[in-house]
Amino acid sequence: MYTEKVMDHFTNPRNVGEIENANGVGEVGNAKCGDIMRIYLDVEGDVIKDVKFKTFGCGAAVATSSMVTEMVKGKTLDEALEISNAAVAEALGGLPPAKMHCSNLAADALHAAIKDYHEKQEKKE
Amino acid sequence: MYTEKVMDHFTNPRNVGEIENANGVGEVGNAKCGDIMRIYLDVEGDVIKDVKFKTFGCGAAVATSSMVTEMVKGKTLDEALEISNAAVAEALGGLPPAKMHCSNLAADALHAAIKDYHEKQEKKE
Amino acid sequence: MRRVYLDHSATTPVDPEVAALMMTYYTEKYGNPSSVHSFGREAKQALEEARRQVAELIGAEPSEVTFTSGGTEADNLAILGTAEALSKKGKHIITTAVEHHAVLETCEYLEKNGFDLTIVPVDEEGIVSVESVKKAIRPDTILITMMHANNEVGAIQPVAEIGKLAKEHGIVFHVDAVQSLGKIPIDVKTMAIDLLTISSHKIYGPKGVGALYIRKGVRVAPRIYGGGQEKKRRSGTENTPGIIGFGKACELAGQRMAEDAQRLSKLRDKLMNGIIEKIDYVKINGPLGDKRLPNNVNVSIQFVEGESLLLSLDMLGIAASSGSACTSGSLDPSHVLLAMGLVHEIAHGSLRFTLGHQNTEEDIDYVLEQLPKIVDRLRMMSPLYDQAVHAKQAQ
Amino acid sequence: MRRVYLDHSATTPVDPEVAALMMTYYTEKYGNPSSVHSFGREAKQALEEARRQVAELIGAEPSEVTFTSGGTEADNLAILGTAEALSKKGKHIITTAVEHHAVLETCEYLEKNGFDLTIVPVDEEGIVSVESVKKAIRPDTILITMMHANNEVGAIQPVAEIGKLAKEHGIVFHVDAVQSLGKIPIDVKTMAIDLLTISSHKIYGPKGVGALYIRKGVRVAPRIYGGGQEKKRRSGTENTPGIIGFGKACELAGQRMAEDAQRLSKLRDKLMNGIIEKIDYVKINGPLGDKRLPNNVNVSIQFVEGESLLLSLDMLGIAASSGSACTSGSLDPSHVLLAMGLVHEIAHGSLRFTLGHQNTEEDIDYVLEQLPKIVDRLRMMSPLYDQAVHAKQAQ
Ligand SMILES: Cc1ncc(COP(=O)(O)O)c(C=O)c1O
Ligand SMILES: Cc1ncc(COP(=O)(O)O)c(C=O)c1O
Repeated sequence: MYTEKVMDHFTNPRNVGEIENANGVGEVGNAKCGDIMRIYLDVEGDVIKDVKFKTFGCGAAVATSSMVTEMVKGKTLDEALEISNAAVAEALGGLPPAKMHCSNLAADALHAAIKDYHEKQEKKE
Repeated sequence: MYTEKVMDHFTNPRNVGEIENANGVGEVGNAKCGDIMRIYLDVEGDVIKDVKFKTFGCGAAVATSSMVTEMVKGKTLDEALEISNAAVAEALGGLPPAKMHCSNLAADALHAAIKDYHEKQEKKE
Repeated sequence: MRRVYLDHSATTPVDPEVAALMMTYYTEKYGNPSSVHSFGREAKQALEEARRQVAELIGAEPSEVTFTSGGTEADNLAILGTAEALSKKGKHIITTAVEHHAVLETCEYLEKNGFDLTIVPVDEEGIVSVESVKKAIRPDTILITMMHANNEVGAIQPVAEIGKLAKEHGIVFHVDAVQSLGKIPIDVKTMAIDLLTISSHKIYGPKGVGALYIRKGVRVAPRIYGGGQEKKRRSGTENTPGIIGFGKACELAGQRMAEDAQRLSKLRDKLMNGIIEKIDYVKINGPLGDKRLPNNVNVSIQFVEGESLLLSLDMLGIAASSGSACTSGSLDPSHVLLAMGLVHEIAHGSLRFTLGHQNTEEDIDYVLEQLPKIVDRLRMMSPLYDQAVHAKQAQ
Repeated sequence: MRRVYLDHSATTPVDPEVAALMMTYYTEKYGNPSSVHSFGREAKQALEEARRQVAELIGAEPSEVTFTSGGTEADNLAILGTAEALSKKGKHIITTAVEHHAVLETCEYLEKNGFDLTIVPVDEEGIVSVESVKKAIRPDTILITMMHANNEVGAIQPVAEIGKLAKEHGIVFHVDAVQSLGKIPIDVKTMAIDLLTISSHKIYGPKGVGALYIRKGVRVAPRIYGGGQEKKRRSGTENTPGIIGFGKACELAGQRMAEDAQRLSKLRDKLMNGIIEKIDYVKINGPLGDKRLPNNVNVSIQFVEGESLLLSLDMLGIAASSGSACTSGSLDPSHVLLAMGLVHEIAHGSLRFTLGHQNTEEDIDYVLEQLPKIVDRLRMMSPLYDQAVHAKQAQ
């Protein structure tokens, strides 16, 4: 069903947890449909210094969350915005067709977190 | 499918053959439906002295033919007329349901032979 | 690694005795039972012996047993065959909200094709009330189709009472007994059942075999046409090795049922109680005690999702199943759990353990040792758990 | 006693290699392929490997293969599934006079339910002409359903030509290849076949398994509703051990086909020629040479009846079959022989020998030694033989 890479990220997820005083937080999904992903960002300047996640969901949901955090750490916000759900799935060696739609939302959560960061910055200004 | 008795009569049929100058011959069935039974009688006075048969047909057809000849040898014509197809089947320990109708005609052939005997006698008189 | 199979309601291993018997019919006694020769006759004889064994387990006559390719086909034959045979009499069918897809989808197909369907609800334990079935009956009702015991939560339905009701109203009564066969007693006569679906691979027989009991005199139109096997009710060369295996499995089930039920219900309760004790925020789904199949445990574990639980258990060698939508690739979780009133988020976190003949006390201990750790780990990852804990602390 | 099995078109023994593989999936790798855990995954993987093996033997893509419980169910799915999917487009179906009951009875069921049926005749060898199919085509024809090779007389039909015709007219083309699979090459692409029925138990695989090839893009409504297995085309827990056995049998068949065909056609011809030589008043039914399946012998032996022949052969350990009505409990003999123009009395006396992988030259010698004695004995009993001999002497 899942690739080895998915299973690796599910079993040993990278960057699980919260960032206290995160300056960007994004959440997508809802418990009703079985997936919630929340991503915390620590942005300095234009660069993602640290990133963590918490996810309620299936194997694919956990693995994509973990993968996206690995992909963006150290990247600029603009680079991060270019990461799509499909790219995350690809980085994992692919996902089962049924999972491509319902559980492959990690990039969306990332983008939501970046959006949240920008909004917070605007408010500060 | 068939009882041991049926198989015995099929394998070692009694009284196969013709009687030259038989004074009663009966035939039932036709090749189209897959069964023909012909019974030859040698009647002396009122008694069936000898009986033989020839049959084209399935296992049940051969076995019932053989059985009926055994049942009537030495019997009076009146006794022979009392033998039914069902009685022949019973004497064989039963027949498969599908065969009860289509191949269980030996008593009919016997009765036809007795009828033939009577007709021939009438003609003589 | 230890491998603990706790998914017997999905399928069971074939009993070694059954498998050995089948082998003979695959490689030596391989005749087609329709053949006249001795290869055919020996197959035919074994086929009829299997029919007798199956009939005996459900209190039927052998001639009332029609073999099919499984429970799903038998359900289809019962429902669509009755609909075709009786459509002139009426076009209303009654079923329940917790049926297997083999019944629900088939009823819904009929609904799309001019039949009326009433889906009777269940209570929070997953049990149908006789009263609600009674209320659903109309003058044009031709069929009540429902299960004996539920595959997800093990709820045992009051089929004998509903059978009586159906009989009084002259309505054909079909029971899907795929999950109850061999686990609790079934008697088609005293339960007033007209049609009964059973399946081999849930009782240590082979996959791809099942049967429909058709009470003498009840008309069911065939669904598969051809050589006229099974008294024209189901054409196709008979799967003799499979059927013979099913027959043997029924015989063994009859012998083992009482002892297995007693032993497994103890293990079941140990597992349920152990989970409640060791993990907080859990909910047992389905009834307790005698109203529940002796081998079924179903529990919702809040704040975590079913597939994650399954994968984590699987990595430790434990095979279970879940009512999560994510395990089936659909969007909604188990229609059974929803029909029992569970909210989506709780239904998503449900786990089913179904015990079998080979399970031991040690298997249960192993699960009770591993499951809490898994739940802890997943809850650590879950954004919902924080919220709940914070909310509680705030109280 | 020597046992010589010559009824391989009725069914075959399961190859020992196939049976051994199946055993593993009955008792060890018994998971339900829909399950998430490792038991389920290993079953799923083997299932998909089997799909690949089956597809390869017929030149299809794995995704175009839908597993069923056998040839009969696949025929039903093809015909009734097409009828349901396309009934708005038209209601005319074409078939032939020599089809298996699984096709004929199914077509006749549709005829009783508002469809038009044209049954195309065959010539005296049992072969359908492309011309007669062409003539039968109407603007509302939705389906041509016919066999690749005949189960009784081994006649091979011009399916590629008819496939071309069907394609030109935009008509779905269904081919029943139950008897040809593994005996002569099949390529669904070059033969322009849309739907192809195959069955496992005719090619040394297990009974109770078959498949329908459904060309990508061709619509077939399901006949069994439920859990949505087989991409919703055929619900029901997959018979994984059976399917895996079928896959392996296909692989073996592909490897052995050329050699077996060559060897068996020699044995076939030896048997046919031997019978003609040793017994008078006989008639070979069906075509000769390449237009005939390599393993089929069908002969009418005048003045004797088929079942008597079969029983007598059986007592000597020889298993064959016949087109006699008496072997089936019906009144009319084989519809295939009648369609070829045989009169009833000759059709009643027909015998079919179908050779298989394990048959040897010695088996054929044994039949050629015993059969003439049996015929002599039965003819001695037959009132028809006298007449014929007398009539001849009188000439
Ligand atoms: C209650 C119930 N009905 C029907 C079925 C279908 O039976 P089968 O798997 O034999 O097709 C199942 C099993 O999946 C079941 O649990
Ligand atoms: C030509 C043909 N079609 C269909 C079938 C039916 O296949 P099955 O025996 O797998 O149901 C058979 C075999 O009996 C056959 O010979």
